[in-house]
Amino acid sequence: MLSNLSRLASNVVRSNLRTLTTTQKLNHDALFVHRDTKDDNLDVKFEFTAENKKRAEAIVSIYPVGHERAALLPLLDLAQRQHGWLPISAMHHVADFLNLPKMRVYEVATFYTMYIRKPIGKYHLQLCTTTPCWLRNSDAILEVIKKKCNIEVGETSEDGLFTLSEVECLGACVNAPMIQINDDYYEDLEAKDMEQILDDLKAGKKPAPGPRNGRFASEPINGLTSLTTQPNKPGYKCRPDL
Amino acid sequence: MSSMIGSKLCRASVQLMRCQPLSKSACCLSSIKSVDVAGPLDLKEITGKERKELQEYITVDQPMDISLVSGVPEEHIKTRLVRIATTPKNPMQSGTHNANNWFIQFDTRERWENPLMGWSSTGDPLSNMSVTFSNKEDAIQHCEKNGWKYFVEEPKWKTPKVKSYAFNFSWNKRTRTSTK
Amino acid sequence: MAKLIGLDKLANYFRVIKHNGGILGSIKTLLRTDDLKFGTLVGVDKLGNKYFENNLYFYGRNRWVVYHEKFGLNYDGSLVPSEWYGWLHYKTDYLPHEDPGRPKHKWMIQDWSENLSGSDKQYVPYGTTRTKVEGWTPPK
Amino acid sequence: MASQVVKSSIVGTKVRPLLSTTKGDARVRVLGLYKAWIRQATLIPHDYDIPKNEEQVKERIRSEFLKHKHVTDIRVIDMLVIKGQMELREVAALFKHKGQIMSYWKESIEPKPTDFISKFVSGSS
Amino acid sequence: MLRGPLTKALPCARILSPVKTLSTSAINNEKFEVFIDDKKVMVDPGTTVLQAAAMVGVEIPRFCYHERLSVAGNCRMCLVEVEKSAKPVAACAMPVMKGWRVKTNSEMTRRAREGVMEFLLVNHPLDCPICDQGGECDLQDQSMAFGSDRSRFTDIDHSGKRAVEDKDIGPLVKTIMTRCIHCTRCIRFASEVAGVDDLGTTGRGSDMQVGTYVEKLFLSELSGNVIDLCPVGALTSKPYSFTARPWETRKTESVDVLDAVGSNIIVSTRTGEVLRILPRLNEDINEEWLADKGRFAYDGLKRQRLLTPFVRNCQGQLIATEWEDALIAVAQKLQTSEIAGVVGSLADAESMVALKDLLNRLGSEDLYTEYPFPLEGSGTDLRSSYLLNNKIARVEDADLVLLIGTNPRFEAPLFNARLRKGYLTNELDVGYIGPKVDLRYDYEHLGESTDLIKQLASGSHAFSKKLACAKKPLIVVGADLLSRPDGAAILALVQQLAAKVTTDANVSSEWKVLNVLQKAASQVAALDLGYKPGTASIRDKKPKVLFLLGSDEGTISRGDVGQDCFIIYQGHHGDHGASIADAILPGAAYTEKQGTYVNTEGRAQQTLTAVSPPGLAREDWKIIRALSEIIGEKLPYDTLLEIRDRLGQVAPHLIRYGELEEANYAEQATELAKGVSSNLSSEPVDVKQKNLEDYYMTDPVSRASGTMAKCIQAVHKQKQSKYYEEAVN
Repeated sequence: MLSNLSRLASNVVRSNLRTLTTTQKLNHDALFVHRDTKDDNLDVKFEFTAENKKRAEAIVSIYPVGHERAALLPLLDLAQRQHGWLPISAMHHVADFLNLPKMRVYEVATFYTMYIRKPIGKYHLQLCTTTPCWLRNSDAILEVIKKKCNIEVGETSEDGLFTLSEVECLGACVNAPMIQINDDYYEDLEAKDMEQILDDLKAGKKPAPGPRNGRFASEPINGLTSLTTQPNKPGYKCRPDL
Repeated sequence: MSSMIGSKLCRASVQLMRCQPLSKSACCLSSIKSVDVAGPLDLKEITGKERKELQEYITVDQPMDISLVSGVPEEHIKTRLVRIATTPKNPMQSGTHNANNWFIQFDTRERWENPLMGWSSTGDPLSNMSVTFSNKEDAIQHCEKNGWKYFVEEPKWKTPKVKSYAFNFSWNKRTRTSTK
Repeated sequence: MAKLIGLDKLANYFRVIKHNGGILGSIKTLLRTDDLKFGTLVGVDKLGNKYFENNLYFYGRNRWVVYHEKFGLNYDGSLVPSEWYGWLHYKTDYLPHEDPGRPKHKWMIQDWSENLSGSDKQYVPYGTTRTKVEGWTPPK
Repeated sequence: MASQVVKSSIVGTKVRPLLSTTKGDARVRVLGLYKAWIRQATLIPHDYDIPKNEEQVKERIRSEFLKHKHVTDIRVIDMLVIKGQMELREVAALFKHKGQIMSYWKESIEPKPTDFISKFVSGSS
Repeated sequence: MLRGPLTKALPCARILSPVKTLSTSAINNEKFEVFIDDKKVMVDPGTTVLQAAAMVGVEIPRFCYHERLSVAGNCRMCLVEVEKSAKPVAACAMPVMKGWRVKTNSEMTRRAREGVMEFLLVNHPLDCPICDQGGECDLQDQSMAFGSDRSRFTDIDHSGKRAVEDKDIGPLVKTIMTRCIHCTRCIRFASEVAGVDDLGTTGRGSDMQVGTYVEKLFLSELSGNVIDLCPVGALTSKPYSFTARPWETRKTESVDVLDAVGSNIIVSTRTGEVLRILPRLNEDINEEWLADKGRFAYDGLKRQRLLTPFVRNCQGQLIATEWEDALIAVAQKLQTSEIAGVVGSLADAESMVALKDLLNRLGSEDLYTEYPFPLEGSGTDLRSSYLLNNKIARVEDADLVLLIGTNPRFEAPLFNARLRKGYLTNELDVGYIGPKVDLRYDYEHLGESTDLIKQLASGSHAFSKKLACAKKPLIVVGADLLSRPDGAAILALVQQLAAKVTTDANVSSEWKVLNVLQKAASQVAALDLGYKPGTASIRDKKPKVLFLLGSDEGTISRGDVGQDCFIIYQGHHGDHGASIADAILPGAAYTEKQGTYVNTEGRAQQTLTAVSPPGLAREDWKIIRALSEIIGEKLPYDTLLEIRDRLGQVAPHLIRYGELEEANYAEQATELAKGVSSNLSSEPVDVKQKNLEDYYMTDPVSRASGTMAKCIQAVHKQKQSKYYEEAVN
């Protein structure tokens, strides 16, 4: 009752006050200048492991001589996979590896959102909330994750396992709702599926990717609805002399 | 000089010619009215033939020099050096609308500063004169007519080289190693 | 009658001479002030200047100051202290001691200060320009 | 560098006359103006109350005319005659002040330095 | 693995195969016609729409396009309609095709421009009143000309205008990044012309910003040019910030004398004060660029100036005097023939010829320049041995350059920019003899030994082959190298080498292989006028009077001439020369006089008077002229024109301003050089300016400049930074 009253009062006040026209502060999820932090500074040493080095060299060798800089994207990805995310020292390492000016590497690394330039959990939960998934109740999945991992969107769980991002369409609308966890798609989710997946991941198991409702891919769940008959033989409805 | 200005001046000066020295009268203002009209060139006296002559051309066989009648002090005719040049493009802007006009500019004379307010002063009446010309020859002619010494600075322009967006992506040239 | 034949002018003449301390004194006053007047001494200020009034003279000349002798010929208008200024310039008809409008509080009263014009301490308007070119001073 | 005296290259052009079509014509005009000035000279010291006598005024008028004796261009002569006539009219009508008349003698104007050293020391170029 | 042929990556193959890349233009070089606004224009194949329009005087608006940078095509302001094309085309990037009809003022074009303008202004702050670019802002002008007359921008509640934090990129360039419209001109300049890949765009979409990403200063000897390039007020000049509006200033066209390139400049002045210096377009010298020293050292013109004459009194103290006293005091001492004159790096030709005439009349022939040059062989008699014979502009046509003992990046930054331009666009290769320095482009480092020149001259070095097969080879020798004691031997060797290369490579006679890069603006004019290079002989002669005309490099000291020598210093700054002088005559700096300077390629140019000399300072040649009159040896010139006539008598090319006087006696010089007997020393080839901090202070003006001091501090600060990196080389 009292709270209602106060809400009413504040509404009255608000509607009678001319709002100050201030420009709203825009907060982006990413910062496009580098700031030295505890985790991300030049003292963080990064170098390709021997194995990755071999990979990197193989990647570079794909590209024509004199055009090695084309390997920048795969190498940054390789570095990100090795380190989990992309610290500035990894960018520098890639720049030195390809003999590129460092600025050219920064440009690429900041341009693509899949290069993650701040620490991230082991599993990156990228939940699609674009229209088809949202219509298929992706909000429920979101709630599950929030509750289970005790995180909000953009946050990392305390155990460092999960980072939750809301993403736009990942192109699996036929299997909505879906989530991408690191490289794998988990599709046709229901709340309990999500719980299951999270439990498995916490336990260190790797749940099988793919649709969760028994489908193999994007076929209709109750059997084919079209193309149910055998295709016609060649010559169907053709002139007999052909 | 165009014929219009010429004839106007003619008319004006004819009237002036009528003004004769005053007689003993001390009251000058009233005497203006009673000026003796007999002058060397009275309008009425111009016969049709003279009138016609004034409409025609005469040939001036010496260099044209208007420095005596232009009103510029002698000091600023004999001692000044004029630079004839083209306006440079403003390096801060890419537009060239104001560039490439020929102009005359006088040598810089001393300027000084007002010690109280800091306003700058100059004793040079020609320092703020800016005259532009469509070509060099006009500017030179203007200076010669006014009796100013001058020198000409030719502009240093060249046609731009062929450039192409494709250079950014050329296969084996160094233009590729650019930001693009 | 006396007025009619101008005797009062003569009487005033003698009054003036008397007022200025005889013939010698009159010459001296004439030398200092280019003027000879007589009137009532209405007051003396803290610098020793004497203030006179004589309404016989027309308005504008009926109040005057005779500067103290110590100033000699070197007197100027700034020697009139602020309390006498008003009476002398007809801002008020009250003499300083009877003027109710005189400032009462100490902070309102500014002490007399000398006019420094013409001396080396005179006010000179300062330039607001900055020096644009800094000169080199030879090392010692 | 154009260090020599500038000679105009615009020579022998056909132009419109101002007042005179021949040199003789122009000469008549100049003499007419001169006469008019000399006649006016008797009045100038009196009209303007200047500390100059008639002879000095005449001398000044004479030197003003002689200053331009080298001019041969008919149109320039005509223009100078026109200007002289205007001046005369202004003088005669008392449109001028005493100071303007006296400025013909330039007595109060400090002459500018002419030799190199004094120009150098005074800082004028 | 190797998809492309290996030969493409090899540098040698690159040189040999330019035909392939130019094939499109090589096949049909015929001009064809296009129509711009129905005006016919004949163009070369490959000409862009924008260039074709410029030929008929139609100016297409642009932000990102710049003549001297690569085509980016990202601002879209230059969209124009082409007949029969459904969409407008970007004029800056699109080559015209035969018969095209371009409409630069059609409805579609105007709407396209208006749309682009509106989008640009959505995120551009309305701070023109406090913006330093105001009045010379491309965005301001073009929004007036092509923009809409009203704004539809109302979104102040939701996303608002973009705001970007400012960057600290050094003491010269001030950044207000919110104003940035992402034309990327600065990025392209840094990467292409300056060769510093420090600027770039980070982020994308409406979050994109231009910057360095990490905390780093944009330090380059050409950094000031990004201020000019920036079409908005995002990059402005820090020293000039909030001082003046462009319409208030008086602009004087002049020439920069702080290096020997002779860049053309515009001096902006107001109330007798130089407010800023901008480059002036000269295709033959500096294009549109200006090095930072020439651009920002102007505050040095206002500090440490000599404002009055000084004469040393009997207590040994310098006392400020009037001109009369100073001239008389100096004239009394000058009644002797044992006088020597030394001219410094900023002296103009007028004062040099006046000094020469004066000393000659007094019976002395001892006139020297500060920088030595070998006198053996042809010495300074033949101009070809001390000039950059091949012209600065033609450097970009070269295909192989051998730099010996010079660091053009700091000795002549704009010459180096030309080299880099050739390196980028003309596949120029560079060989280098000297200490390893960062030239901002790749070069083949041959070593530091002087022996290398010998090896090259004899053809025994591997690089000789390259030199021999080059079509347009150049050899550039630093003047510093030739000032060594064995300079004559080096010059002789280099002349031999150049002669050999000329014959081996079968170079046309117009192409001059041998080039000398001077450092001082006055040097060429001094040598042309017959001054002797170097001050060494003064030490032997011990003259009674020493006349220093602006010599401040400290090549001569009080100890060299003895205590009883009377030293006269004439110049504009209280620097080394003034500190040892017995009498000081204040002269004018290069912005304060109309003087003649000859640049390293032998091109005479003149500075114009922008401001009056401060205090009692006078133009230099006038001081000497006045002195001559007091002495009684009156020099026969009173005006500038008269002294220029005298200059013309001594060396006629000195008054042919803007023209290049070629030197054609290289062969004879080579012949004479064969008689040089001195030997090479084993001392390695060295350059004086190795790092960026050595660049900023090299002459009395820049040494007095606070801005230049800040630059040096910034370089030191940058070196402390973790993100500092040494050259890419």
